[in-house]
Amino acid sequence: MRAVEVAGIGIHPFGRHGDRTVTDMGVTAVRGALAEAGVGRGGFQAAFCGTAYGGVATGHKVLGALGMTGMPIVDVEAGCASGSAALMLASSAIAAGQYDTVVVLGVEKMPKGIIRSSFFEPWQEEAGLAATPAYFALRAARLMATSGVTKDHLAAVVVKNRRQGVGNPDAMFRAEVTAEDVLGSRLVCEPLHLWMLCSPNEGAAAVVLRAAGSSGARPGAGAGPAPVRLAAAVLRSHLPGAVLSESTPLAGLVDDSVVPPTTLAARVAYEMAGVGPEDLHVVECQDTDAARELLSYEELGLCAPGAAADLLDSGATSLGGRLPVNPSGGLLSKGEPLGASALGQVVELVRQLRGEAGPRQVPGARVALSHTVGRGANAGVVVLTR
Amino acid sequence: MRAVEVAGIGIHPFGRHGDRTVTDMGVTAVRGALAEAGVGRGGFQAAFCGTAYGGVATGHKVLGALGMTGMPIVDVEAGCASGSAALMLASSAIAAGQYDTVVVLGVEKMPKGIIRSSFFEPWQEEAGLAATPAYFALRAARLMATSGVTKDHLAAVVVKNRRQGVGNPDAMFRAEVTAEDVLGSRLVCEPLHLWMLCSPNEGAAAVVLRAAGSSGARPGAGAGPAPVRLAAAVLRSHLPGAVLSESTPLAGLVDDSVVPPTTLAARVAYEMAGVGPEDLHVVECQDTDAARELLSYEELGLCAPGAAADLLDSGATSLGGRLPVNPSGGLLSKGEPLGASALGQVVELVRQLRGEAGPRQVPGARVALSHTVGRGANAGVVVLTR
Amino acid sequence: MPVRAGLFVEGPPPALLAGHCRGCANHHFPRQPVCPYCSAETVDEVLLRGPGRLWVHTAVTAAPPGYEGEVPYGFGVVELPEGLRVVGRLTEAEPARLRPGQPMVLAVVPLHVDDEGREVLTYAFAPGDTEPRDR
Amino acid sequence: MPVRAGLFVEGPPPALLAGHCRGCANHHFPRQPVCPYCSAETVDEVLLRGPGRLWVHTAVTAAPPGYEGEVPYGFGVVELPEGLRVVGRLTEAEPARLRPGQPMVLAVVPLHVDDEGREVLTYAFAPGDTEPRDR
Ligand SMILES: [Zn+2]
Ligand SMILES: [Zn+2]
Repeated sequence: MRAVEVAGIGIHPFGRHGDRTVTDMGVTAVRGALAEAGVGRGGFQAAFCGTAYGGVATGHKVLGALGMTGMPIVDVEAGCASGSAALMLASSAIAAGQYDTVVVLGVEKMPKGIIRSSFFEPWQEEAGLAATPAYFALRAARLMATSGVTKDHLAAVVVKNRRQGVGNPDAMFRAEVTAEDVLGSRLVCEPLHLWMLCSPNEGAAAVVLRAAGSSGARPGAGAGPAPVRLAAAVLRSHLPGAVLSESTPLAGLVDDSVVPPTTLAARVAYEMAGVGPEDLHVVECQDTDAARELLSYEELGLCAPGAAADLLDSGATSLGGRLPVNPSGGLLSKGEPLGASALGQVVELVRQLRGEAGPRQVPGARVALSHTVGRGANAGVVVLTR
Repeated sequence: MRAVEVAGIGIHPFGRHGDRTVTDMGVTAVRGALAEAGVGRGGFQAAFCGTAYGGVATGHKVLGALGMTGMPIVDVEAGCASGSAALMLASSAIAAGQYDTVVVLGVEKMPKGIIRSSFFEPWQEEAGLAATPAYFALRAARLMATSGVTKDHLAAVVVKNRRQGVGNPDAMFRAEVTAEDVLGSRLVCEPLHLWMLCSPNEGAAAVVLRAAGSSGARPGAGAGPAPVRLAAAVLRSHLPGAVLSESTPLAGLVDDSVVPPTTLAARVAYEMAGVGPEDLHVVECQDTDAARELLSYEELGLCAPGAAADLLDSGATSLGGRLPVNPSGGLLSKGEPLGASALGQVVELVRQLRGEAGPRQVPGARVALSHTVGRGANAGVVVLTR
Repeated sequence: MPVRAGLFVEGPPPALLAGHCRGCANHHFPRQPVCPYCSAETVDEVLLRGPGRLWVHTAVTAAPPGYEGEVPYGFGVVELPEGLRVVGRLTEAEPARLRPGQPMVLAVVPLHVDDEGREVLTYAFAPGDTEPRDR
Repeated sequence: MPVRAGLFVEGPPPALLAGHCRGCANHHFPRQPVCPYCSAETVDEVLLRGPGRLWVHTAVTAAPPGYEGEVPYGFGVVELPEGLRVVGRLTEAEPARLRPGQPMVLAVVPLHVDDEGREVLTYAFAPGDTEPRDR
């Protein structure tokens, strides 16, 4: 298998962008990534686009607006992990020799508030069971019941990520908040208050992947930034039986041993990349809500089961700590445009590995992990190295 | 690269199925394919699901209902070619050694009448430009203006396919029609009458793909039917400039030399499979409307440019002719459940290659081609051999 | 009328319509033709009447998409003696009045009145004083 | 008001707002920041006034999704002298009264009246007697 590298990254800021269409935002992100990679028209052989609500032919519209079509364009949906799924498909195909250079993009334009998901059947909506934040709240409550996590820890995750997001010009929220602010915001579903939940919003991100050593650069293009290696991009679905799984079943078994999809994906990603959680220097993980970040610490093996609160309390996962998590500010600062969020994480981590992350730079970062998980269930784990 | 074979096929009849959900139909198709392949739980390493309107996590719901999750499940959208896109991804991954056995499914449950497509922007709907059959009609009118195709030929395609569909128990319409019936049906958009257009409907189809020679069969399972080789599965998007392209632009160039996506895909598929159009024994092609089948003859190289009417008139493309096209009855008989239609073609062609097609069997069929094309634009061409 | 056919029987006493797999002996809900845990096709329909124990709970304070009933309402997971954890509405909307582990009984509650004047019903769990039987 | 801003100017005389690429010299419509044919970013806005020639045509007999105006209406593609084929409504709804190659002029036509009482307009092509200029 050939090694795969990230030759270029591009992003359209996450936020609220009025009349800018999904296509407009995707064009911005793809142009940025192509420019960095020195790749032009005819310089890539396939494109993969992650989107959950973009509609028919989302990737085609973006590439069509750029006059860059004719190759296979595949639009994939994997909920919050849509971008990871696109990345998995693209990197596998390059590793296998199917393509040399591939464009991967993620785009989304989501309405405000709780999203009406096509995931639920009409009767579930009618019965009040399509209450997405309530499922998050139940996971948070279980985490609190089975570990030392308290509501103060949930607030502390928000304070940490919002502080880190101040340094990210592509984030939607760039003001620090206090624990009092967080705990004083409206109660959505006990124990989750409004500011503990990320905002669905709008944005796009893109990367150009390339077989290491292949020359996809346009003649005359500059050398560009040092390439980052994509060491693993893994997607996994859920195993049956866990009632609070992101697959959102109506019932499950009295069985706490079901391995979550994040752990399934992480194990394979660590093996592919030849690293373990102890080798990581920086992580971007799914913080749809504050408890989800803490749960991710456990599921990714960043700490022992039940030790997420201790890891947070130690300061290790804050900027300046041993293993900063969500230096970009996370989804709590950036908001979550579903199809774009995973690639937004990858954009952040590539900047970190290149040493281009400015005020939020993790010094000497050489091994980075991106994690998304959501409806499906789908979990995506990506390992980047330099 | 490893050879890929179809180890099992399954289908849920195409039609109107009331309360049966997308999941119900997908389960029927997948169970059928798994049973034929002798593959059970844990016997496949990935799943690809094609759907255009199934919503979030369509493939996960089907496999979740079967208790078969945990592996990567990727939901892809490529309009009428969604199933071809899923097949391309699955077969490429097997050929590259990433997986040994993969489930590929396509499912759809579409409302009656003209589909409200998320493809169009609201202003296009408001201006009456989201008139899908009108675009088909313009293509038909151009074909008539540039070749010997007449309205009688359009009717003859319908008569042929409806006659062939009589023998297909999975088709929605199973009664013969006359040219007078077709020309007497309501005029939708000149020159297309209602019966010249396929009906969007509901259904599912699935295949199990396997690396040739690998043993994915469950211990104790019977030998099953003789495997069919998947010699090529290619997806291509459109090149810019053709105003009547399936990418449905608002404008194009005065340039009739733009190669259509079907031809782009077919060229690569023929090369991969090591065959040419003259080697084919049976074809299933996109007959969204009667003119689309004739256009496909040209774009796939089944005849010279401008010679589609002659090919039809010769009887070559009817059952009993030299190269029967749409022995299943085509979409004109089966209806078109977008995500399922390409895999429905593959199910038909595998039956043909196995000699299991009953009254619609093409004697001695050894090389078969499946073709879908639609919004995106996406064109899928699949070559099967035994 | 039930919000969905095949989900529960109204009773009294009410019961959930669940599946029991002869292959792996697990229960699932709602009842399906294939076991969602082991893929066996040998599934029997069984009635689960509870009582169970509260496993985890919260409350929904704002109407989610497509919901026309009252807010707030309780929301949680109850463990039934058959080894099943079931997601459902709770009749108690104040989380502080519930504690994990407490007995919960099955109830059928109104959601809203539909366009044809019919009361639409769903299953829910209510605090009870009957201890669940041991598994 | 126009059905979409940036699509056409009402005139008189009306005109389509198109893009002209300095890179490949092709025109495109609607105007975009990047050339959809060659990816160049050197696109100028130009006004295309026609007349053109009918390339292919039909008529829409039933209202498509989201359309609230009258049916039937003509629908077709007109070739403009700038080398562009443009999809649009035709003012003539009877296909037999039109023939490919005939001169067509640009028009602005009403679609419907919106919720605020404003007449919503779009571009369309009408049979004309002015021969298009040669390319
Ligand atoms: Zn079982
Ligand atoms: Zn150009």
